[in-house]
Amino acid sequence: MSGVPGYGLGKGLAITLKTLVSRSTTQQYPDVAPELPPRSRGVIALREENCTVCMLCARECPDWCIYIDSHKEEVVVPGAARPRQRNVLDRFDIDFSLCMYCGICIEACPFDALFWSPEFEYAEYDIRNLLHDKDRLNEWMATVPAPPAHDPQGEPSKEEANALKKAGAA
Amino acid sequence: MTAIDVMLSAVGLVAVGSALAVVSTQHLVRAGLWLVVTLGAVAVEFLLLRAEFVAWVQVLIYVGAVVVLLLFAVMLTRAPIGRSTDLDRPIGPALLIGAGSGLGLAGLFAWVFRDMRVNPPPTGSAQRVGEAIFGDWVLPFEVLSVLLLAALVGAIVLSKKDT
Amino acid sequence: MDWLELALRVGAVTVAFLVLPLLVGQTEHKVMAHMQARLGPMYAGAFHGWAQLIADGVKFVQKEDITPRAADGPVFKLAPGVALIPYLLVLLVIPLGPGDLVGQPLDIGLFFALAIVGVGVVAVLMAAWSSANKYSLLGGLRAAAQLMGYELPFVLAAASVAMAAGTLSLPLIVERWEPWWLLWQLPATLVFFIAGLAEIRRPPFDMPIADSELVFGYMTEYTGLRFAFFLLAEYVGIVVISALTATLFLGGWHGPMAESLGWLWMLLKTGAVAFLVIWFRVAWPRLREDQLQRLCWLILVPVALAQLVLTAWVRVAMA
Amino acid sequence: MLQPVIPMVTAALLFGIGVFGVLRRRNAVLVLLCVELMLNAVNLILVTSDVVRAQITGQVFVLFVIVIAAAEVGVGLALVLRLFRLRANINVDDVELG
Repeated sequence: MSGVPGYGLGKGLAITLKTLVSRSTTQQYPDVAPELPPRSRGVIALREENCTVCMLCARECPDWCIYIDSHKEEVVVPGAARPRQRNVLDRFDIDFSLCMYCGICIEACPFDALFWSPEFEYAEYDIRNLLHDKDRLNEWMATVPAPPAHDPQGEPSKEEANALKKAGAA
Repeated sequence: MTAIDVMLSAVGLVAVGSALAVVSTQHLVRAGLWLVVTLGAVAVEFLLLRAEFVAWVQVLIYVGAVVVLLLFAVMLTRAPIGRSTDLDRPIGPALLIGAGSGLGLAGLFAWVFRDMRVNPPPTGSAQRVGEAIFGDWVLPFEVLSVLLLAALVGAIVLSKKDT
Repeated sequence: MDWLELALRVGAVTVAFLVLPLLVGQTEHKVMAHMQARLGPMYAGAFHGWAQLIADGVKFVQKEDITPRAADGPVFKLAPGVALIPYLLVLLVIPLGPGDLVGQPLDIGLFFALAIVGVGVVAVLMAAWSSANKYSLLGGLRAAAQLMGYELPFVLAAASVAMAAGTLSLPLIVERWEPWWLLWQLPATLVFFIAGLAEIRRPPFDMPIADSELVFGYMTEYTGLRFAFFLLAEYVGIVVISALTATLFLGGWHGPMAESLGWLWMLLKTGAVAFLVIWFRVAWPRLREDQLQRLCWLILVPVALAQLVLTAWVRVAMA
Repeated sequence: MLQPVIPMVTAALLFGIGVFGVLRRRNAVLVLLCVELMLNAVNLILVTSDVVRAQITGQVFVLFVIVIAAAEVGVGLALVLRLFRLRANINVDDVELG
């Protein structure tokens, strides 16, 4: 069939005509919110209460775009022998002009303080304004979706398995 | 002077003026562009003289093909933008002969036709021209086609690369 | 009264000259977008971006008018005007409907149209040479070679239909047109349309401006209003070629109720051909320069000549 | 009514300018341009004499002249391009004859 002269030309016309009469799939973004896939990597949100200033995220960050300052504070716990010390977060900034959205900081965080948020509308007119502080990062916590449910067919987690084993032994 | 006379004079002035520009400009390509103006003006003269068919042939062949070929050749042979210095010979002899022939002929025509007034012929001459060509002049027409063929072959031979 | 009528006709043609290209341009925006599974302009003028080209025009007017320092100023500035005016003149002689619904009836209107369309190449050469840009010059030389070549099948195909109708007047050609000519003049129709596409340098014949090779050909150095003039000339060119094809080969205003609706049929046929022009641009890739000349001299010219012979035979047989 | 003297004088002047140009210009393409000027002057005279004598023969000859001019330009430009390819120069003074 493709040996007929003009076959390719006719095919080109046919394809374009078919596309013309079928609905186009363009998303009208500013008017209609886009349907983002689950677990979209929009921006990194921070749950400040969970942060212990362990600095793992800042150290793991390949771009060195996380800036953390803190000081120590004494917490007097009634009934305790002596006051405890704890770290208090002063500054937690992420420079999104450097960030490459690798997500290593989120993987590295042992205390579930960092999350992926699908929020992406935070463009700025000046690149310096892309340095976001902990208050701003905290605001994005509201947009973080609930974690996906466990796969019902999947293996139980290690903790669950241990607990079951203990229960079985007892 | 009737209205058509005035128009003939005005267009004639344009033709002569742009022709002067053709022979005097130092810009190579602009000479060709001025020639377009001259040819267009002559075509308008043809229109005013009711030779419609010839006027449009003039536009089609001259402006559409001949001048384009000329400009093409000018550009292929390195036409600089701006003035060229080696376009002209000394002006003396050329001016003498050119002005002599031009003004002499002009004077002669002015003298011979000074009092003549004619009615413009009716328009719509394509049919009449066709009848004349394929009636009285069919043999020259055929010879012309042979000439065209010869020119075609000649041009191809000339522009072929040596092998 | 005579002057008033003349002014009215010229005014109507000018309006058509300004409106039809915009319609074609907008159609191209939308049709091309949908053929590529896009939506095209959606914002200007609120409803599906109908005012996009007006917005474009406003933008072009506001842009800086740049003449390169090395360019030949007067020629550079004149070229867009020279490109535009021939098409305006051609629109004058194209009949819109039966009777004298035509800008200016001319005895040899067809010849006039063909001659004037050929003038456009001068503007291309002017723009190409005066830009002082090698890409521009290359584009101009390509355009000159292309237009000189395609002028031949263009004129020959038009001559065939003129021979069939026995007249050079466009209104008379339409009047004498009969539906069976569609079949009999089909080769000439195709040759005329393809050569016309090449004449207005539309894809797949846009080598003179081939953006992947020559930046933007002879228009590379143009900005602002002058560039807009070139674009306008391109779209008026589409209108002119479509209207000429419709007039010569598709029967112009012929159709049901031609007496009252002739103008509508003419516009519809012109629009259909213009749609084809847009469609080809989307569907087909650009030809290579040597393929272009090959197509012209080895296919179109022989077909046009054969059609001429056929037309002559049929005319003689019918006489 | 029109005065044929106007186009006649115009044509004579065009012819003179053409002669001047042919003699003065050194560049081969410019010489061709000036030859076109002279041919056009002749065409104008032919058309005008048609008007004067109420005939059509002049226009027939104009058509012949235009066709011949096209052929002439075709061959002439082939010559010029050939010359340019050989010498990289289309100055007619520099062409050696013989």
